[in-house]
Amino acid sequence: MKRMEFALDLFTVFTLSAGALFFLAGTVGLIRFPDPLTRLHALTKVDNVGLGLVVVGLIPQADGWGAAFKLVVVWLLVQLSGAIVTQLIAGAIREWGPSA
Amino acid sequence: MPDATTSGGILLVFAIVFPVAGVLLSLVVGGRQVERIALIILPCNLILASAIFFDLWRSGSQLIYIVGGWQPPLGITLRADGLSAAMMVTTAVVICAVGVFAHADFDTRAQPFETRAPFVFWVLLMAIGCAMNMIFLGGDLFTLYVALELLTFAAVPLVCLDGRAETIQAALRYLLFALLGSILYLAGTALLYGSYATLDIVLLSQRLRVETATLVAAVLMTVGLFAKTALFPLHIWLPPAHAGAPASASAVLSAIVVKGSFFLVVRLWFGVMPGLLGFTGAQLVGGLGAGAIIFGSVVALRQKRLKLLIAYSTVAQIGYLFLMFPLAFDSVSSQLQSSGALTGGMLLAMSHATAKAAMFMAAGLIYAALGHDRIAELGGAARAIPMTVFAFAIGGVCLIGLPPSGGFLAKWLLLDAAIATGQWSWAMVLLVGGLFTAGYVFIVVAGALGSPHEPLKLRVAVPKYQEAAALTLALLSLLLGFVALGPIDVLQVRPGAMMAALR
Amino acid sequence: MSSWFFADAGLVLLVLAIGASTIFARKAFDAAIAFVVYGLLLAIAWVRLSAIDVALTEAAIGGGMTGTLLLGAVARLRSAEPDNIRLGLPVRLATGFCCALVAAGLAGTLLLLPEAIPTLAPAAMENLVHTGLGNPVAGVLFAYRALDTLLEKVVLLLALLGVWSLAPNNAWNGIPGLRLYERPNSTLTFLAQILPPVGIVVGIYMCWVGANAPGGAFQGGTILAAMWLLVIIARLENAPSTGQLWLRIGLVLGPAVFLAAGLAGLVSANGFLAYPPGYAKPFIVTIEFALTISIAVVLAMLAAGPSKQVQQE
Amino acid sequence: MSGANLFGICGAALVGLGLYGLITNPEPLRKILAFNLLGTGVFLIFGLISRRAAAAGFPGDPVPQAMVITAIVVAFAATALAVALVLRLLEQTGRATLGADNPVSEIGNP
Repeated sequence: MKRMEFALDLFTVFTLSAGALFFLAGTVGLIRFPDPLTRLHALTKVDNVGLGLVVVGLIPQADGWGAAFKLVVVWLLVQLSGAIVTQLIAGAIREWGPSA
Repeated sequence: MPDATTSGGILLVFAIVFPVAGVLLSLVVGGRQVERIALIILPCNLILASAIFFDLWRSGSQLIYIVGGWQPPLGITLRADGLSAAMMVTTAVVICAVGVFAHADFDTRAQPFETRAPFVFWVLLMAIGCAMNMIFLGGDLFTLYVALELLTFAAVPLVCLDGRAETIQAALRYLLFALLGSILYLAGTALLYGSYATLDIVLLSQRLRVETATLVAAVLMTVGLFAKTALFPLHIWLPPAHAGAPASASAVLSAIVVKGSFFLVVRLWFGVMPGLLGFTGAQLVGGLGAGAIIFGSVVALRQKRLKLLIAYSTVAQIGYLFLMFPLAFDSVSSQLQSSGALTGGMLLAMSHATAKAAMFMAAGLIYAALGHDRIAELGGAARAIPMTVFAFAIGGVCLIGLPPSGGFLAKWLLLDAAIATGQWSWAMVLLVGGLFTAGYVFIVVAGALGSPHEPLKLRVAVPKYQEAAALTLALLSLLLGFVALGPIDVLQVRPGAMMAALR
Repeated sequence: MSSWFFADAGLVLLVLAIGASTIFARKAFDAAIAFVVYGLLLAIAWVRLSAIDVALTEAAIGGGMTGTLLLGAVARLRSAEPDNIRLGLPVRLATGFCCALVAAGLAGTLLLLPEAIPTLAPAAMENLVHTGLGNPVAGVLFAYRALDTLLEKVVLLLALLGVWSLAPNNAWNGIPGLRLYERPNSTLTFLAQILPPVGIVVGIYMCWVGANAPGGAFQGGTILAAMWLLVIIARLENAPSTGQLWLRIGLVLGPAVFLAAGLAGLVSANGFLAYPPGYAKPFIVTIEFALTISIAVVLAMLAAGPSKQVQQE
Repeated sequence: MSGANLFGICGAALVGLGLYGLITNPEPLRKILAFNLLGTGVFLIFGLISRRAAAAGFPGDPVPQAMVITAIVVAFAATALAVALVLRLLEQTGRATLGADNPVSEIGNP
């Protein structure tokens, strides 16, 4: 039993670190990429994966199935809003140009 | 011994529930009925206030209501002492008179559908009644914060009810000052809670220690309340806001609303921390008051428009209210004494409320009748609308402080305190301020008594009931001096526990 | 000093930096964006202060709703003539010095608070059994200090009335002028079709768990308001005209139920805003549900602004 | 120094920042932003005070927390009203400024 817990903890540490790395990469992309569209690309692609890893890593630590379910819902909602907001921003850029 | 709900305590609950119910009902029932609802709620409010007043007078002890049965410090207590009862009655009277006066401008049944300004006006008038009752009765500093915000949100839209750009600017400026004031007040309550784990006024007064956090809290709260009361030099929002509003709204704003935050200053310093202000602090507050009197009066004398003159007069009269701080300071116990000076100050607040409301109403009528309010062209007004000009003059008499007005009695009490404590300089300020007031009232009244350059033609006939409302308030302020013969002792009814803490 | 201390210090520095940028940013738009970020960071700060209820409220209302409001205003203010009155450098320096003094004084005062820590936490926890609630914050809001909460609802209504009062005379009881897109935007329409069912469930859940866990009427109501605004902005539904009876009833429902329950206490319990022994929880949950609806309506209408056009009959 | 104290100091600093912005920034909308910053600073002071109860073995004092929730809602209402005023001013005058410090002489009567 102890072993199992240790393995799960290790798994969490690994996935959280990986997730954090993705977030870092996304942030760097947001700052360093040249134009709004590529920045958006970096931000959303990397954040979705990053948050996904964080959520997956936290599920073993969650307090029962309910909490795990909520974590997944959080991830799905962020995916949805990220996708939509990216679309909207990109649409605005196409309509009014990057400076708007 | 913890406080318990007293027999008349339920009246305090009704004084808050009634106007809240009126506001809620008005929103649902709709605009055309709102005036009727207000004309039921406002007199009920007056009856309740009078009932509380007479209960206090008869029993000589305060009314208490423990809300929800939760004793402070966890729960909230409503308390009515002499100060709150007297202020409640004054407020209720003025609001009722404004209710009568406002029918001409805000008749909700004039149109077959709900109209903007009347609907908003009547709901906000009830809300102001509610907020003021809460401020007078609230026994907990955070409840008082919510009450202050209630008052702000009820008052600001009244400023720009007619929707002109200047008034919207004035309202925005007023709102920003009021918000700054309440957030500073809130910061003070945070520090007090952190030091004593209670915000109940009586419990605080018993637990209070002189230490840094308490002093900082007191300063923050006081500065915040000064901004809301428009005490010099934080007065710049007041003249445009009060002068630009419709006459009925100006009357409420100038007579009632500024008294809300003023009352909290009094509660704070006389009720919660009478020993904290110290000699220098009291002199400083008095100095700001004196500054307000001089500045407000001088600027009022230079105004060309009647409503602006009255608004600047409010700035000056607010200054008077703060003169009671140095005069109530007892150098032996180094505490603020709740004695003659406090009674005088509160009486001044009450007579200013009635007189100023009457003067703004009269100014509104003059404007409606003549089509302008340029002071230089008021000639003939006294002949054309004598009752209106008479009401204005009586209000002025009260502001100047001639006998037998409430202003006279109040200034007498303040002068008495100044002589008793040997503070002659404040007596000088009182007298010089009175001369200034006489000056600007005289300019207006003399102008109105003069003969017109060309025959005066009234644009509209002034309704009798409006003149009656203004005149009633003016006469009340005149007769307020006679309270010396009777119920003035009520002002001395204090929470028992607080008195014990003072000794 | 634990590692948490350094994490907190980092968070505080970030909050201060973003906060400063809302003040010093050149463009109002940047400042408003910074403010939204600031609100979210602040929510994390509240979690670190073990105040989950406040964190939720701050994220939903402080960051989200206020941010939306300010961003919307900034977008419309772009057409405004720039304002060139700037205070001179000496004045700004002097003001900055005074403000720094105030901040330093306040910080010093906080550090010098008495060692003995007075608190009402034990009393609040002990009495919680009488309310049947599990969340002490809900206990404070709806039992011990219910009067504050009731009055604060009236404050919200008055603010809405104030906003409405800024409508032109002929547009009274018209439709709020919330109009971000000239024509329906397919992406947004998609979101407005799929998100609200989820949001409504989450909002009601928030309100429901509020009795025993962090959450409650404010947080739930804000989510519902956001869903409604989304539907309006995506132009799936028009904003309602402000004179509609169902809207007005929705506005006052919460405060009215609260007031009625308070008055019922005069008869069925030992006073105004007291709940009958043993029945406190059903009373409070009923009040919370009614309040959630009213808060949702008020917040959405506050964000939608005064009415702009007269309703077509 | 505990972590809670850090947030208290942060609150005090935010009060200073907000005050500065409120006084020096001429644009009303920026003043409203500054007021919100000032408000959150004061709320954080409540947070510190609530958190101090941790010494007595509680996660936090719920009373200041409830007060902050009430105050956040009130601050939002204030922001909404202020923003509505600014936008109305913009509609009427094409600009959103508070004008000179003493615009009273132009104020007429309704």
